[in-house]
Amino acid sequence: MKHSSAIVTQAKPSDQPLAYWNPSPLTQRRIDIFLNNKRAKWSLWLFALMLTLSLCSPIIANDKPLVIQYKQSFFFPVFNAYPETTFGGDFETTTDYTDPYIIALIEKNGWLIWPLIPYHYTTHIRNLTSPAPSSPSSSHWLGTDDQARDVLARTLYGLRVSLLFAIGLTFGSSLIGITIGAFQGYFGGTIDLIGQRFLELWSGLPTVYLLIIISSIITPNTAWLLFIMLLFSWTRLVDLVRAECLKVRNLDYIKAARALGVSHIKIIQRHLLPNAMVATIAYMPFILAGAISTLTALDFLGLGLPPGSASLGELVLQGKNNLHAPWLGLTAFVTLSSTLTLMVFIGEGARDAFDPRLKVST
Amino acid sequence: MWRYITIRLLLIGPTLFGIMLVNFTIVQFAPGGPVEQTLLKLETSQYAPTLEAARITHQHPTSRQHLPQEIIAQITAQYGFDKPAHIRFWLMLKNYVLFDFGDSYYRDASVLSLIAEKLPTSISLGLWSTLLIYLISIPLGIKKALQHRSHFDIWTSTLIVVAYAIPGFLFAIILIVIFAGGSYLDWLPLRGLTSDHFNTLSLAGKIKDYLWHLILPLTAYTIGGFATLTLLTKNSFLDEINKHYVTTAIAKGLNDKQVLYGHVFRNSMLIIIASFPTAIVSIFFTGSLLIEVIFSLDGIGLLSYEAIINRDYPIVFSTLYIFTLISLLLKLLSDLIYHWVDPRIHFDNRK
Amino acid sequence: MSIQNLSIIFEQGRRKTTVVDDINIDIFAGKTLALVGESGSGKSAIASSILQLLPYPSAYHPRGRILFESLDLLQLNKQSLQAIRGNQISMIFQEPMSALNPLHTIEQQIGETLRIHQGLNRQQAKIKTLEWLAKVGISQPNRRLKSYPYELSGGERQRVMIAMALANTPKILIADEPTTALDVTVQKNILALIHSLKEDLDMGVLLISHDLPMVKKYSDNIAVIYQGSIVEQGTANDIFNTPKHHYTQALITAEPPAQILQTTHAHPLLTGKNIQVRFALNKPIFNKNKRWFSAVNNVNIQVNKGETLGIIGESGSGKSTLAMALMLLQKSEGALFFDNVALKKLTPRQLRTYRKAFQVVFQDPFASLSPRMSIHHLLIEGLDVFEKHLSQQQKTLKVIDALKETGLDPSIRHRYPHEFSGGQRQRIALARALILKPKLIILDEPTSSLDRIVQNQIIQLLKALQDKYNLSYIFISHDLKVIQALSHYIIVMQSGKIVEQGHATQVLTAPTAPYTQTLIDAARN
Amino acid sequence: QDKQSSIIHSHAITIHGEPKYPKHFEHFEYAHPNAPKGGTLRLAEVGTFDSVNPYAIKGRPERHTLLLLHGSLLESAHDEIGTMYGHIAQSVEYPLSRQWITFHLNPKATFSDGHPITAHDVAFSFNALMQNGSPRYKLYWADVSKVEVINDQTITFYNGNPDNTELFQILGQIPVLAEHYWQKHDLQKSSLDIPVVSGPYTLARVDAGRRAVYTRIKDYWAQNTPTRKGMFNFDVIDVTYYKDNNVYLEAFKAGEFDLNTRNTAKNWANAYNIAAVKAGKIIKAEIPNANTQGFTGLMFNLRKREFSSPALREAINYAYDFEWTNKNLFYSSYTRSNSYFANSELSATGLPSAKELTLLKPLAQYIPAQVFTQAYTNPQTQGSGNNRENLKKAKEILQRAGFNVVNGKLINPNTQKPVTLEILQSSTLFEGLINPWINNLKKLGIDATLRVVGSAQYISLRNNRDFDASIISIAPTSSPGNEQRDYWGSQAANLNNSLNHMGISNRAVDALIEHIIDAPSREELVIATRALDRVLLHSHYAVPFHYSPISKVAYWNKFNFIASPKYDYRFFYAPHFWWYDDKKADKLPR
Ligand SMILES: Nc1ncnc2c1ncn2[C@@H]1O[C@H](COP(=O)(O)OP(=O)(O)OP(=O)(O)O)[C@@H](O)[C@H]1O
Ligand SMILES: Nc1ncnc2c1ncn2[C@@H]1O[C@H](COP(=O)(O)OP(=O)(O)OP(=O)(O)O)[C@@H](O)[C@H]1O
Ligand SMILES: [Mg+2]
Ligand SMILES: [Mg+2]
Repeated sequence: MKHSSAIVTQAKPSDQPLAYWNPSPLTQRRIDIFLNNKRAKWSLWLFALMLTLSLCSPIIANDKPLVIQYKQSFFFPVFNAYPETTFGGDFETTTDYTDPYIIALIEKNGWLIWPLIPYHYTTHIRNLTSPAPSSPSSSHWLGTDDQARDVLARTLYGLRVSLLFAIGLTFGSSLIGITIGAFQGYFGGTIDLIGQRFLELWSGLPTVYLLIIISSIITPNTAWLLFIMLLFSWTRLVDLVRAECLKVRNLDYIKAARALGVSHIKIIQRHLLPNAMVATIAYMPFILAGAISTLTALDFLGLGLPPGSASLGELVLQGKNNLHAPWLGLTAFVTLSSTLTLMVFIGEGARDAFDPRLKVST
Repeated sequence: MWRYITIRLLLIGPTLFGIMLVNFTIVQFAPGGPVEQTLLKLETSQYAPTLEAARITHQHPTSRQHLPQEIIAQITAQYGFDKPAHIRFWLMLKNYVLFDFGDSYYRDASVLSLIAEKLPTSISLGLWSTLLIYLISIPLGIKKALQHRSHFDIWTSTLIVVAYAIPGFLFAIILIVIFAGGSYLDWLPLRGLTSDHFNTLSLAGKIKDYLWHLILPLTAYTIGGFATLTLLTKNSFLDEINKHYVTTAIAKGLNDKQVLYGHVFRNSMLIIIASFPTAIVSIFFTGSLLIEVIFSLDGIGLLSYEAIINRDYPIVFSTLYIFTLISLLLKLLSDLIYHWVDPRIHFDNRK
Repeated sequence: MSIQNLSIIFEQGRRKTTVVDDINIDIFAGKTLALVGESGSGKSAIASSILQLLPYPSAYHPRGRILFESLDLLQLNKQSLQAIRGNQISMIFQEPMSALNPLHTIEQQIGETLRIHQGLNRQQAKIKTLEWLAKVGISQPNRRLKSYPYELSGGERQRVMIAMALANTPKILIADEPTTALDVTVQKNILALIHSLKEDLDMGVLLISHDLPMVKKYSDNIAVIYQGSIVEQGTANDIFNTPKHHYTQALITAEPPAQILQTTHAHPLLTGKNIQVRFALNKPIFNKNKRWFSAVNNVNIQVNKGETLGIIGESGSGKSTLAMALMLLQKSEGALFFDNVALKKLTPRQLRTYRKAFQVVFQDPFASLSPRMSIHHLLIEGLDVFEKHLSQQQKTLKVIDALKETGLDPSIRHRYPHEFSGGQRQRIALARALILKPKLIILDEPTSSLDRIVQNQIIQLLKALQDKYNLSYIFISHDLKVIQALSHYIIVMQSGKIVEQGHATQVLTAPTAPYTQTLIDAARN
Repeated sequence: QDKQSSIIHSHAITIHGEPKYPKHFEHFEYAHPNAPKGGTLRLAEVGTFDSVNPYAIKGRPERHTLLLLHGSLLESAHDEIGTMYGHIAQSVEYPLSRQWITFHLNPKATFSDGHPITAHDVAFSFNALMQNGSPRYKLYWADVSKVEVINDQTITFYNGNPDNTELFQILGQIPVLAEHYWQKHDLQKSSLDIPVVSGPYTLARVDAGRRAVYTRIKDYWAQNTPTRKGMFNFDVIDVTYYKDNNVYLEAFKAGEFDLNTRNTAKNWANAYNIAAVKAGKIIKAEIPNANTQGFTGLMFNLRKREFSSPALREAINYAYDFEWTNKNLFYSSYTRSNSYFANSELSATGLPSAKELTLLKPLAQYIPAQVFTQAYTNPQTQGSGNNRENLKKAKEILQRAGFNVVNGKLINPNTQKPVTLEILQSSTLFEGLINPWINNLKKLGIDATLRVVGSAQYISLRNNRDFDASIISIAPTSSPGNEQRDYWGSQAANLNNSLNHMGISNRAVDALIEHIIDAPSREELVIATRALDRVLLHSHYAVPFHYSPISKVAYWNKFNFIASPKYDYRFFYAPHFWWYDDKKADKLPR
């Protein structure tokens, strides 16, 4: 036997279970491929940055100061509500820090630190120089919308809602869609026959009416909308995954896996689904974008988020209603398209990383 | 296969029935039916003739009073809502099976004639855009797969994705403002699919006029449509392109085109076929509400949107019935195409 | 053609492997150059690089030239290459099973080369195709025209591949293990065909093979490759008579142990009664009265505990189909008993627990390995199912052991299947079956792509396991020597039927059926 | 008694007083008697149409059908209130008791196909509309007890309810249908057939949903009658439909049509910075009008206990910063309504006059005391967005009424629960106005939200009185009458589909409404209406919004007109009295 024991010992170290995460060489290879793709890498970082920024929007854009020092004590209005009377104002209700009167009161006896963008997405700017929507300026980098609110703050918050909604919807619906598609495609026969009919029935459901009915019972919020949309959006991937599985299930390596006694679930998981990745990864960013525009469409029907909420879709609508204020539509478009482009590039990187036969010189 | 087709055809009935039943049931719970819609219409009198007159002869009292109960009852009866739901459902189903779809609630025109009236617009948009999208996306996707991660690949990806992100209706309006409005260039028509003097034109003139009108709506309608299909094509080609049989094909001395379209295409097409029935149905059915609204087109998209919003149930249910039927058949067809494209595919139980 | 200073490097992620290092060989018109050497030594890689078929840019040539009619193929542009490929130089791939386009019919695949290079129309191409199918010995060529590759047996596919390569009567033929899936008689015919073409048309042949007697008989020159370098080159006679390099010497002397095994009359392990497999013949969807083709026809079969049942027979006689039926991977009629359990009566779940006890090695190892899983994952999968109690580390050690046993370097186990040579894949498939220590293994041509040295090593391994664990094998092979070395009992198949069966000694030394006789005669010469 | 039965024979009917134009007047003042006929007026609408039968309940009729195609017995003038002049009926006869009315038709009157218009046609029209027309007609003419055709030119309607002082006017509005045509066609059906008509135009072309072209009837019988002289001057009126407001505006700017009456404050300020306007090719006209504005405001559902407190409602008004909103969102183009009958003599100003007091005094116990002591004004701010002073006032009002803030929430003393206010809307139209208001309400401790639902659901919620508050408009009327019962009357409060959405149930209001209905003269009517206005305002039933006192009209400069009628009711109707000016038109492109 040619292979010396040296090779074996050489192979050993990577097999030692280590305390910290030690990716298998295959995973390592995938990560390498991904990171070697500069575009994918940068897209991932940028996307992560975007996500973090939008998740932190309450401390980046808020109409409440981060810290107040007033009469020797500290206050954190972003996290706590203080009645105006705390600072010598008139009302026992939560302080409105946009009121110059209050600011003057506080500054007389202390100081305050504002977030980078001193507006919340609901803040109505009082001292506009021209009627809303007013154009971008040094105090409103992206201008204001047609209700005199800061577009940058709204974009940030809108991005948060849109991204969370979209990511939730994308992963949720992909998970369900892929599972169901894979089961139908793999098992075929009655499961496929019945499953497909069920799918037809399901996609025939009157989504709009259901939404109308539900929104007449409850006031929809993001979680609700996410749940409801999840009910209907998973069907998109089923047919693609099913087709792929119908094809792959006849191949020899599936037979081989069955000969090994691997359970159906595992076969689907390990042998079938990686092939369905093609469809999924190509579609993911668009399901995501679709989710964002679904939000818009719902707003359009009056079934979306409660009025006043910030979302990219709402910004697009405003853009349409205020053609003379191109910064509205443009902001929404730039945000949306850059998110999407990032997602597509990340997706391509991921696809490459999982492609066993990638032909790219690095 | 025969057996399978027969079963599938037989199952269309129950499926259709199920869909109709579920829809009918759900719609019963929707707040505000046609009766309320009619009351609303009478009340706001947006179209009520007398108020319209009163607007001119404004000085006069309009005698705006609430509607008495008898009139409401009469309206209720007019829509058949005095009958219990299950009877209405049976009546509906009985007629639908015979392809008798009745009249719209709000207009004295049969549902079929309404659909026929709107269909040309939808087909115009749907057909051309689908053709355009498929004819551009598939070759583009293939080319991108071949040149994976080249500069060409990167900038086309960016381009189609950015195009996808453009909100269609906003884009449509911007197109109109720039190319058809009074502010900048007034080059293209901003409404309809034909000119008013269309009928007087020669055939060539008609075609030209039609295409002339089609430019803007089609641009707005298709702009976002390339991304998914292109990337799907690209990815499925990337998956196939390195397989062993492709090497064999290359070894035979085929050129790139022959390899790609002759060999890889068929193998990677499955996933594209899978998305085809939806695409075809959307040619006729989905349309695009907002594009239709903006270019003042009367298509199926607008028809069904308005039907849903106004609770014009005959239209809602007949379009549902017709298009479900069509899409069920198309789905069967696409399953058969799977088998035709890849004879290894069958729909039996796992062996 | 002259290959000069050629090196080939493969890249996976960060790692670079030099697979072929600075080799020089020449192929002359009208002569056959045989390239022999260890499995995994880079033979196929050299062959592929001639037509620029390696997975560039993950593979590249740091240096070297391949001169063909004074053109350097490595520098040629695409168009010129396309004109040469398949026309002046054509290639028979090592793994015919997966080298054919799965969705094109045989007619399309062969016809295509004819159409593009000879400008034939469809009808002419069809006639030519039929001609070639007959020449490579495919029975009922008319019926096969419309068949898809998956409907053909391994040997049939290989012959289609050969027909495809020869159809344009190229100036140079690269034949990478062209006869591995063929029975001895067919093999002979094919080689004779190539030989006559070589003579008639002055064709140069690069023959890659492990079958040394064949090489001896059909080649003019021989190059021996070992670990990516040519260690010895010369005329066939020189090499066989006076091998210089120690590897050549080892290779030439290696022969499967020629012993005859005695049956022990042990208890039956697997019994198949009246097994029958039919395939629907007419494909068109809308044709009601189906015609059937019986691939396996009323076969009765029995394997005893601790014994090997060898199956030999004509290519296309239904051996693989029978194997699939025995594994319950192919719908069949008839009854199957394993350890007295009626397998067909089991529920799928029960059946799954039995799977550990009988394993299979597919004839086409490439297709049987999931392309997106690493070898490590593929091998460990069976352990995940049946050896749940083992820790991840223990499983890994088992994987490493199995790879070592089959002569593979365990450090390569994180590669994907397509990054191996044909012989390596065969051994991976084998390792996957062995790792579970089943009671019965069905081996469908498990050693066809292996050089004699490795082959022997595998045979020894199988025997050792049989002795140690009382394993049973069903061993399908065209290589009578290997069969002889392993089998206690042999059945001979032709056209889906068993034409002869009996103890190995009896069948091999005193065959009664005429088919067996011709087969054994052919093997002797 | 004698006076009651004496019969009036006149060329006009008024509700109160004398008609402005004498018996043989030549033409209306706003019409130019020698206006040249000819030219095309291109109009446009946003929306769609699928019918040219405006009488049926089904279908969406083309918006101009009724105006251009139908002739009525009497015709209103646009510069006075409540007066109608003889048109198809050249004169009327009725007793002062208003028990019946006889119309004498003009013998020259004909339909578009030349058939004379007879009393039989009128009777047919009445009956057909009552039976098969939109249910509105039934309500309209419900009080007619009998119709009698006296001869071809004479028809009498009997009034079954002499209290209904408006009936004659409404009867004058009967669109006259051609019996010979409609006997063959179904009045109940929406249709695109070109009908035989009694108006000045006929349809030349109908493209459902896209375009309707009207052409002037060349030998129109009423060409020179006083009610038509100098009017309806365009040969062709071409109406195009768009489906989107933006596109409509672009089309106007591109010269696709001539007259744009759909201008929002925003567009008015921003959309017309184009060459055509600067060059004077497009005229931007701001035309003041004297129409009563209807009432728009945030109406509370008084049936809910939470909102039964006037103090709370007043405080909510104090939290509304109209001045800021107007300046920052509405381009300062609106005027705040300080009345339910704003922009007219019907609105209450200052303290009540002596005559009003005679009506109000007896009802004093049902009336807020401020009615007698204060003139009503809405709270005002500097428009800086800081309405701290108003909010402090609101707080004071609330405290006086027993409301207290506990844990940052305003507690209602009646229910002991925090005050919440859900504003129900069917569109986001007023969102910009509501959101800052909600923010202000927070400072008072009121948890207000905006809820937008689809229109169908909106109607059912509102009609089931399942809402806190909603922004609702009440149609304007210059001559209030019995409809006021439906708006504010206590009987209507209990009816689900009445227009008394707020559920006002107040004896004083009821009594004042009766005064309005019974008012013998315009003067009395005005007094009673003002008194009602005061009571409604001071009860703080609703928070009044705003109105625009001008019509914003943009048109391509190729038309002439002498004056706009005083009472234009937001609806600027060029076909009536504009005419085409060839010379101006030549200067325009195309
Ligand atoms: N795509 C690849 N990436 C990395 N290594 C590869 C790749 N393809 C082949 N190899 C390695 O290159 C070496 C030579 O492979 P090659 O297929 O040429 O062997 P071979 O001589 O034909 O062997 P066999 O007789 O088993 O077919 C092998 O060790 C194999 O593992
Ligand atoms: N799916 C199928 N449809 C139709 N015919 C098939 C199918 N699979 C195999 N066959 C036919 O069945 C016969 C037996 O095939 P099988 O693969 O069992 O042969 P084999 O004995 O293994 O041959 P080889 O030695 O060449 O591998 C062949 O003639 C083949 O063409
Ligand atoms: Mg090889
Ligand atoms: Mg075989």
